[in-house]
Amino acid sequence: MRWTVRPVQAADVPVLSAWLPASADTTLPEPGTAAAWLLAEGADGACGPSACLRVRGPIGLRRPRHWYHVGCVVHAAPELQLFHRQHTLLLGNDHTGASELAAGAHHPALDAAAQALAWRALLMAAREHLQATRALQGGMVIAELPGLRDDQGRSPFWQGLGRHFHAGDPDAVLQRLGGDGRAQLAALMPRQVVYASFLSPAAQAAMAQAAPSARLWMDTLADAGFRYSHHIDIVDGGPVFETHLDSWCARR
Amino acid sequence: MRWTVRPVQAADVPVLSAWLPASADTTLPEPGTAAAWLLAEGADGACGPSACLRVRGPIGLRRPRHWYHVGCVVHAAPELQLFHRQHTLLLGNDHTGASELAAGAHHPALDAAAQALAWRALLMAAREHLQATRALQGGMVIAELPGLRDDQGRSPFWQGLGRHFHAGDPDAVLQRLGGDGRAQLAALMPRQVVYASFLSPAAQAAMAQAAPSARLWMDTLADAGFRYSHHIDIVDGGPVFETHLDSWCARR
Amino acid sequence: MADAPRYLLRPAALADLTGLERLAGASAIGISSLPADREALRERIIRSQHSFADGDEPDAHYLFVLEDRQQAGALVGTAGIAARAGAGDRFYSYRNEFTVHASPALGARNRIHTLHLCHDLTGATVLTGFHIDPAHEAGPGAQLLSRGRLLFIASFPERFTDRIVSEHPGLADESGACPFWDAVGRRFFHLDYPAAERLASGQGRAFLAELLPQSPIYVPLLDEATQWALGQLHPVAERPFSILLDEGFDADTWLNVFDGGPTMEARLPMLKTARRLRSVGVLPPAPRATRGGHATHLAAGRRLQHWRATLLELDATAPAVALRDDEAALLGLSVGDSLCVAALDGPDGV
Amino acid sequence: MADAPRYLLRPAALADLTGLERLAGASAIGISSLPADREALRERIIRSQHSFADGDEPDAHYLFVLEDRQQAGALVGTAGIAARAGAGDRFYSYRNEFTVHASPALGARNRIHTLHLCHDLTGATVLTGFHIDPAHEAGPGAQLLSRGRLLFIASFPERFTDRIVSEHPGLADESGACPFWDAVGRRFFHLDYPAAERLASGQGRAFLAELLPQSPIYVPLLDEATQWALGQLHPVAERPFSILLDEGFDADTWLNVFDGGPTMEARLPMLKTARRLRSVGVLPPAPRATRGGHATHLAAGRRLQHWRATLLELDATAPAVALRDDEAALLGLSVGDSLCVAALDGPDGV
Repeated sequence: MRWTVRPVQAADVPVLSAWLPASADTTLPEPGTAAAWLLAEGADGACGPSACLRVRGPIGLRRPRHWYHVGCVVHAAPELQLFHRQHTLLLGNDHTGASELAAGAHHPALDAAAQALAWRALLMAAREHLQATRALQGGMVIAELPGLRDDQGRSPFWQGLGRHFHAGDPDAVLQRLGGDGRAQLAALMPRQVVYASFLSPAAQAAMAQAAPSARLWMDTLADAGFRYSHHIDIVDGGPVFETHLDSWCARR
Repeated sequence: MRWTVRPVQAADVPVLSAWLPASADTTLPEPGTAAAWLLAEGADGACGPSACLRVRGPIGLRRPRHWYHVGCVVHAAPELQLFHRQHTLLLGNDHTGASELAAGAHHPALDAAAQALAWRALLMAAREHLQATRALQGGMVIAELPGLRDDQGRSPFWQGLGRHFHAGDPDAVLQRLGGDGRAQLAALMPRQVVYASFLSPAAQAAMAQAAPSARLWMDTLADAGFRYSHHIDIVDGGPVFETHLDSWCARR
Repeated sequence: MADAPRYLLRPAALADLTGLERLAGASAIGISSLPADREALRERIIRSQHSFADGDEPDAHYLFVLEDRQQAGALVGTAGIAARAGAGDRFYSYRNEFTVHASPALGARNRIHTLHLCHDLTGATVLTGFHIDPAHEAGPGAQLLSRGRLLFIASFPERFTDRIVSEHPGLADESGACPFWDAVGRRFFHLDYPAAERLASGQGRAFLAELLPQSPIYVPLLDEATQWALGQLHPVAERPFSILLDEGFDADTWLNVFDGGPTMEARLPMLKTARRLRSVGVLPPAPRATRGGHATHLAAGRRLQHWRATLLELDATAPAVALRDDEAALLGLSVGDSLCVAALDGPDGV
Repeated sequence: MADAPRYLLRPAALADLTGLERLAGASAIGISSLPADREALRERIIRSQHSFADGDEPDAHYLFVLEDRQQAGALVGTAGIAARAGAGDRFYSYRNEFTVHASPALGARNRIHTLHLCHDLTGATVLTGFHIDPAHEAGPGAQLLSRGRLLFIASFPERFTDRIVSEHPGLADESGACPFWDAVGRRFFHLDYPAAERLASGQGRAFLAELLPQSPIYVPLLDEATQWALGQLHPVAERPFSILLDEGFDADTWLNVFDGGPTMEARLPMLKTARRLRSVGVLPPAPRATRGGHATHLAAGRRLQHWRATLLELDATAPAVALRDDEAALLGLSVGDSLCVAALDGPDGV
């Protein structure tokens, strides 16, 4: 199956809204800006709108964006034969100024093979857009992947960390406040380095793990040279992938 | 000019020692281990040993290695039209377990064009070694580049940060204690996040800047897909470049 | 017979507006200074009147004025008490902290000084805005103005906390430039110190402090002049500072986050005025000999309504005291009422 | 005539080795417990003798023993004083710290409790290793053993600091398992608590604490049982803890980094024994009536050589006191010497 990619238009929004999570941004980017909202549909009208992807210009410049940086600390005492590696989490705004590939979503009926091709087509189109607007974009491109959830839709990472600092439902906050909700949640989270070993085993295991539903998108990103940036989402612990825009554009 | 690359042998050490800094490690790696010490010399005996490069297997596992992670923090108050991005430094052991390309050095008479080719040949040979010993290596490969120095050989980064926490000469410490010297210096450095804006302008400017003498080696690494990892050396602020070993091996 | 009491400390009233305006205009720059504009002062007085009437508000703030009875009751000083630091929001300070970094192999042991942004003093009772006419600064009026607040707090402890703090202005020059602000706050705000002060009084201090770095400030990274300025007192505040030091306040632990001035702290029961506080009965007028056992005392009635404090020469141990009619009238007391008194020290106190 | 003094507190001597060994064997587990092995105890005694002879060593450690004179001078308790916490190295504690995290948009204000690894108490004087035979725990012997150290410190202030701290064991079960250690230290050491204690007594506590995380520990991330155990006292230490609480020690600020037990702190001049301390002259034997004005006092001579302390019934205000011959002999005093005394409280003290 072949795909064509074009900007989302006002008429597409009702269709797309049905696939997107309730908290997703459904405004159309203004033309000529760094932002774009791209839609893949079957070539020659083979099938209708099937997957979409948002491109955002430099992020976090008006409203700060937060991630945890996942670091490593070693406690060593050769006298004790002690050598202990620990992961640490530090809240910060490290990806500020990067461009972003965000909120990919697809038609629920799309099968895996078609999805993989659609993601690839969208990613190529996103790269073209970034290249065409290079002067407006950041040096890095990131993509946040949704984190693990359990059967009830709860995030083990949030259960192990965020919940101890905000008793409310983070998804409700994001739905109500959008991007600002994440910043408000960040204001309640630990400000100093947190040792991951203080988290529950389930939360530690969920760090930087993408949801199975995002696997195809993650593979597409990895094929294009995106790599885990050692940053994770503050709510569900999903990994942030990154690449250097210019290296990506230089790839055949 | 064409180069051949072979392991350093005992007979080469006196020649190489003349180019290497006094604190450099000149022991020969044991065969069959993750480590290697590679030497480039002119093919067909055109010229003698001209440049060398060390490969180290997973680092920091017996003696912790330290770097500063360079992060970003945003202080924003829309009510004040305040949006302020700052770099931060956090001491850690983030690259623990990576393999390392270390202590490249070349014959002082080698011209730039020949150097560039020699580095390229050494880097290809290092990749072959890493591939051949893949099971013994880490997932990432890093290369630390020497940082900026002034005319007197002093590091502006150390003058702006380290000096306030250890009055002695760090180069003398490294010369005396080798790799352990860096760990001893790390024990005296700030343990919490440091805002880079508290450093002198010269120190801030030197963060992640490689010495001009390392420019060709840095370009060679960048051509091979290595990128700045947002970590710097604790003494001279030189950048740490990194790549994923498997991605690198997959490149043509 | 002794002279009539010269100084009277009492709650501010709207009639004091002009006098307060004059004092505010003459007052030094500083984070705790009185607002110089008439409307803001009027609001302060009204808020104080509400606080006296109902001390339960989290932002209760009591404003006192000092009258000179020898100048027909002219206002010569003012000072306040905020019942809760931060008034229901966070109250930020820097805490001095010292950590040892050591490397045995290098023979190095360095004691590293850091400033740690903290909320330690949130909710404590704060002594605020001490201003006195320079002509009265060295005399007993300043003692009454400063320590009279401690007498008030100790008399109505249910309205305050056991922990008392007091901020004092840090170093700043005539133009309002402040070395500590320039070295710390300015890196995060790009505002000069007077502009930051205006912001703090408008938006609230917690709002501003929230934008300060959350990690400790490493003092060795500050320039020498700033290191020297840490915890240094602005010369204009020497008198109120030394009175509180004498009371038993500690000045070494906390700094003001904006100007680096010393923030003093104490437990009320440990303070001189609180320890010396006793209750005595009011007797009918009778001669009070001024012999050896007498000392200058802070004295005030025990009723919140019409609270008044002054300085009286009293016997240091007697369980009851004969007040002259003018003294009783000044304090609004009658025979049979009781009086809170606390002795000042001899030479310094009078 | 009153009975002869029952308890005597004095420096430990090598002849006490067997008695100390018996006390150490019976003592509770805890970071400050006495070593149970004879050689280590002998070293402690010798170090203490050096410290009494020359108090300038950074690791000066004074070891005292309590004799029951009614049991022919049997050893029934021991306690010590370390002149400088950390003995020249860092002394680590966790400080309780509270920070407010707020989001106005979410209507959230959370007071977050963190434990902050610090060197705050480095160099302070430490009350160490209090152990008493359970049969004597409730009586005046425990008072003499605990407060006698404060009398000693107050008598020889040049050997100590103004700041006094005292560590008390945290919760641990019979097998030595410690919930705080399991939740914190164990994550970094992979050792059980008794093994960590052995290491700490061998390698030094600073060595071990150096391996603890440098960033604050967020208490909300600890399991509930551990949160509850923070700063909780091991039941065996209730008596020495409550004596020091009564003295005026604060127990809310610092925790032991290994077992989470409360580390108490105070300024010497604020403590009951130091405030009540006075010097009285020794008079020749004469009847001492036990009338209303009398109270039980800690009493000791003023000379470091042959320092002895006991409990005496004395007049609470008299400038001099008639000692019986047996009392004078017990304390090693003669007529004309002076005596440091400090009153205990009535019912609790006797």
